[in-house]
Amino acid sequence: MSDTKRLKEQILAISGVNPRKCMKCGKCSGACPAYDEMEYHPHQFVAMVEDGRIDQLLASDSLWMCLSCFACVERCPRQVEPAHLIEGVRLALIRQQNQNHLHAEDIPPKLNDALPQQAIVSAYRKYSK
Amino acid sequence: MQVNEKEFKPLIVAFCCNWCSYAGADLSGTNRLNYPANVKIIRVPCSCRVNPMFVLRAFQRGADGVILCGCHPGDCHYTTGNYYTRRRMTLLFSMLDYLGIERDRTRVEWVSAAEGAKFAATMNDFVATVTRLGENKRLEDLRCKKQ
Amino acid sequence: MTYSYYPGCTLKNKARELDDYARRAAAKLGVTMEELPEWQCCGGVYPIAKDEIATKLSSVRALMAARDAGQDLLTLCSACHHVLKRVNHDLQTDEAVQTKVNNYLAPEQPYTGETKVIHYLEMLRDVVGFENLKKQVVNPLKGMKIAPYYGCLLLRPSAVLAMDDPENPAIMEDFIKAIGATPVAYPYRNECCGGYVAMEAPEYACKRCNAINASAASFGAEAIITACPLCMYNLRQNAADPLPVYYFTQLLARALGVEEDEA
Amino acid sequence: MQRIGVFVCWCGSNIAATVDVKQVAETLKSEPGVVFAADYQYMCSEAGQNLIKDAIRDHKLTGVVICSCSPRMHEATFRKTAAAAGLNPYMVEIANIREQCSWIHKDKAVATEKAIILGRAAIAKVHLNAPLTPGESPVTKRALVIGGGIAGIQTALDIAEAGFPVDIVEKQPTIGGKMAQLDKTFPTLDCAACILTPKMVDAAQHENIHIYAYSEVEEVKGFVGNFSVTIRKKARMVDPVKCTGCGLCTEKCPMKKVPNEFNLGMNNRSAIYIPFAQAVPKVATIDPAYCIKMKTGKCGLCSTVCEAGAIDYTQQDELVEEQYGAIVVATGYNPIKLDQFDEFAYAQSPDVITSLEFERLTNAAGPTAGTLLRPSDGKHPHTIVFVQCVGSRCDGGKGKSYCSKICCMYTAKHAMLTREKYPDTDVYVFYIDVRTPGKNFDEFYRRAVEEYGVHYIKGMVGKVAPQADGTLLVQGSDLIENRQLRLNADLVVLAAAIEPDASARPLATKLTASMDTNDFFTEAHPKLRPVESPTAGIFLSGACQGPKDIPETVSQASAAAAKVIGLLVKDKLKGNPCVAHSNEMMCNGCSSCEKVCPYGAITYVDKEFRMPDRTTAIRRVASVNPAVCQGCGACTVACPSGAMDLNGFSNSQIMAEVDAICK
Repeated sequence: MSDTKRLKEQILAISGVNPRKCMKCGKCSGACPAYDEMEYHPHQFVAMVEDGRIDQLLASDSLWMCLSCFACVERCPRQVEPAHLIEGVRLALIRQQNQNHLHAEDIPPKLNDALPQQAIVSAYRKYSK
Repeated sequence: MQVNEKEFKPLIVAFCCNWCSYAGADLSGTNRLNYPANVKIIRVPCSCRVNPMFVLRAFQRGADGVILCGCHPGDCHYTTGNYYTRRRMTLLFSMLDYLGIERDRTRVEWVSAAEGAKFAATMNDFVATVTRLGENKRLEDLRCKKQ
Repeated sequence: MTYSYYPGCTLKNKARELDDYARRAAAKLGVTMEELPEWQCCGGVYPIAKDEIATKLSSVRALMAARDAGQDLLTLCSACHHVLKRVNHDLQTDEAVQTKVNNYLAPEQPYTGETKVIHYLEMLRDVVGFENLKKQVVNPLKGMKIAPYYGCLLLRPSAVLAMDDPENPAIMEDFIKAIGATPVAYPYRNECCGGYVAMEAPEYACKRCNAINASAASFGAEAIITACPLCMYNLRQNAADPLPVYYFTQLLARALGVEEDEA
Repeated sequence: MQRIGVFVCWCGSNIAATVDVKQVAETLKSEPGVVFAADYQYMCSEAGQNLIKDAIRDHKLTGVVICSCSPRMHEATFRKTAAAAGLNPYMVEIANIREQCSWIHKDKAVATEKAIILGRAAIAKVHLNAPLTPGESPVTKRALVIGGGIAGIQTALDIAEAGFPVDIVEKQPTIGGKMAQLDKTFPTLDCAACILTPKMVDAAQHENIHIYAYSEVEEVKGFVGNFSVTIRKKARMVDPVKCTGCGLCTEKCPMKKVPNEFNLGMNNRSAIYIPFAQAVPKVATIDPAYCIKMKTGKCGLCSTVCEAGAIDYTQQDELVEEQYGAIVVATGYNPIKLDQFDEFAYAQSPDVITSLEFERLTNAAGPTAGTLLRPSDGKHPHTIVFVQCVGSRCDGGKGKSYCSKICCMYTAKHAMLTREKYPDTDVYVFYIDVRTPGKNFDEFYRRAVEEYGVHYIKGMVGKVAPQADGTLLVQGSDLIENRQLRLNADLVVLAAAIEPDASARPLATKLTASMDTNDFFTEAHPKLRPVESPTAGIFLSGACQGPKDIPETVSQASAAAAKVIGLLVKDKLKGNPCVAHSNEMMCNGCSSCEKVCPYGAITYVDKEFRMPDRTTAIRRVASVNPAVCQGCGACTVACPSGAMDLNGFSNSQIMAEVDAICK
């Protein structure tokens, strides 16, 4: 099996998403609050994973822009759950060696007095393994 | 005789009512939805036509599982037939259970004429369940057994 | 009514008032909150990956403790509620998760999602009742125009969270009415505040919060209420010209006349 | 011993590709009683049927087994073939080796083995078949049409024109249905009222048509040719004979704050009302939920002003029973409720409306007298966004999995008409796919784009956010431009999915007509019998069978009428001979069978029997009326003494099949 194929299967297994259910209506990207921050938008994640163009996604900052707010999951008419797929791509990267997006040593300078613990915990959970 | 689970292919007799389930079975064929060949369908006008005798006969002659399919409750072509089926079979199956024919070897399922996918899924599931149980020997009439 | 209560990390620290007011209001309403003896952090975000088990265990421990106490599990922080409710749902519906979790924790009695997870707002609506709450209000917040802010975690995915209509919720609005104030309808009440990007990319969170804050203000809101410490932080720190933001429990305590009890 | 012929069909490659038909024929030839076996490419073709006929004659066959497609497909064909060769048609059995064998299995060896077993089961059954002769029953030469929309009206008119009496049962106070609410119709843009209302009048005036308006079907008994239907005429509190439809009562009624359902609640009507000016019958109806007199006993103003003396506050629902030979279902559709889709803010802003509401807003008889005005402030909207597929093509529980079919075209119509009447308006249509398969349909859509400048945007709207300034911020995907589009609109129109009317499900139960999982009525065959229900004597007209536009609805309505006429011209119907019968020698008169019979086909008679000791005795025994029995077989299982059996599906026949399968 090629690396791309293996990666794709890994992402589909982690996320539990079947991208073939997508009917390419774009409602996810129409709903997405992070749209402007992204190079690749939710509907493109679905199409590109199905297409095997995963390297482009892994190299893009778009990965870190999804807020996991589940607006796309809620509104998708085909129950594709794009946010789950994006998380799958993220994890496919983070779980590789030395691919943590956030490192423990990066955190202290980002802190301020008002920042709730929750922000640190969840950012660390989202960006690192 | 040791039954090898991988090779064992249970014999399933399926009674299907003419109006809903038989049509559902036809639809799963039209849609090319696969289910194992060891399912053999007998057409009856209504699920309530199935006499407990037929079920017993099937087990006696070596069937490993028997399934009845009818219209959904409330949708019976003959208005009330499937309600009789439900009650009769509940009774029969618990008696069979008492005789040692496991509950999972018998089933009543409602499949409408539009549910080709459900028919195939039901048969796949039922065959898998009966396969796990292995060969049925409880009621088998050894005189009927192939030598 | 007695609940097992899961406060979560932030409520013991930066969001102490969310917790404080909730406890005092509950006491006034005759609801007992028994904090779970040994709770652990829920992780802040729900582990979406199908194969993640370890990250769900702390939630399961809390859920199991409530089950063993024979109580429903009360939550307050939106994030904790989201995580606990979804992990519980996994335990109810996903056989693979069930098996793995129970193999790992090996409890005396396997856990399969028996605990009911209930948010403080749901408790007010479904157990206390907003009509009843209204009767117990001593300081109605008359004339105060409040914008409810739900954020994303309380409502979505609605199939699991099942708190309210995910696109047109009413629970906070009804709460605001019950404490005598006027709810302000605005379209961004269920839009994300930016959540955990607050630390990594505050300028990005700013955009989200500005949109929310400006929308609420344009409809005449004088204040925003939330149930989430992170939303609170974002809306206060990352919005230009921010409206005052309160935890809903603070206004509840104020209306019930227990806000100033403790100095 | 029977002399059985076995005929194995290839069905082109449908069967032959996965079943070794030669081997099946060869193997079955050695079964006991089989004297002839053959295979042929298309058994149902004329040549195939001749093969069967010749074999019956040449080999003196007494039974025939056809291994082919489903008996639901060609059982009737092959029975006719047998009859033509002088064999009783009920000596034919089908082994279903296509739908239930070749189409579901891939392995040729497996499929061939199964085909042989299915063939054996059919042979085993035929051994025990007996010639049957169907009884005859008379046909009541009158039809019932349920639903008085364009489908029901067209069906009724066609049947009436052929000379048969028809009754229309309509639950609303007037016939006309959804089409009466529409403004213009695509793709010709002729006015709906102009083409519908003459038909409504034709129906009302036709000597063969009787309209039961404001009525519902209560109970259905009987069977094809002989239905007995109870109709509930709901109390209007107005005598329809006396009422002249002058409308004075509706003007004088002091209760004027009743949401007007004809205008979808966008304006109010009075408690006594006539739905619209062209209503048929044009008779007032009192709405008891709002009528002051009905609620408090005081008022009675309508009664005072009615010169015809038609008002009767004591009127009660009335039940009438009528006999019919055929029933046509024409219950139509409704747009779905949009509770599950409030990302489009339908519940949050009055300026987010459905397409049907838009239809009323542009209709000269609507709440704004045909001027397009925003519901919130009565101002002219300058930017209008149409959203397609709201609830259609939606997986999971929220919406409908199917395409609602009519939305693409009516949205193009709305967009075009808006641009024509208000050229200063910007019109945007968010679409997933534009589906225009119909005569002149795509041309129509292209005109909307090319001539009228409607902006079509490929993508779906994700959120509609009502703004403080009264506009609606529409945020959606523009997939072609790969951007997220944000538009400030004054009006948003949602193309809500359509679903069968809620009355269809309980009606299907009363008719024992089957429905699909979406509550659309199922047709007897999706291609070849599209206007008949699988239940004999029940016919389908219009959107109750699936989403349809007006031209399709009218075609299907006329097709259903043709089928009904074909039935009603017959004087007698051949019944189903596969009915129950009781062996009087075994019957002990216990009444078990009588109790389970859903048709009341079983009665008890006292009969004189010669006993073994040569005395005679009177015994009470069951007797089946073959004209009433439908052949379900419930009685055969209920019978404790085994006296009751079913022709064509006898105990011994089914057991023989079981034995053959389990061999």
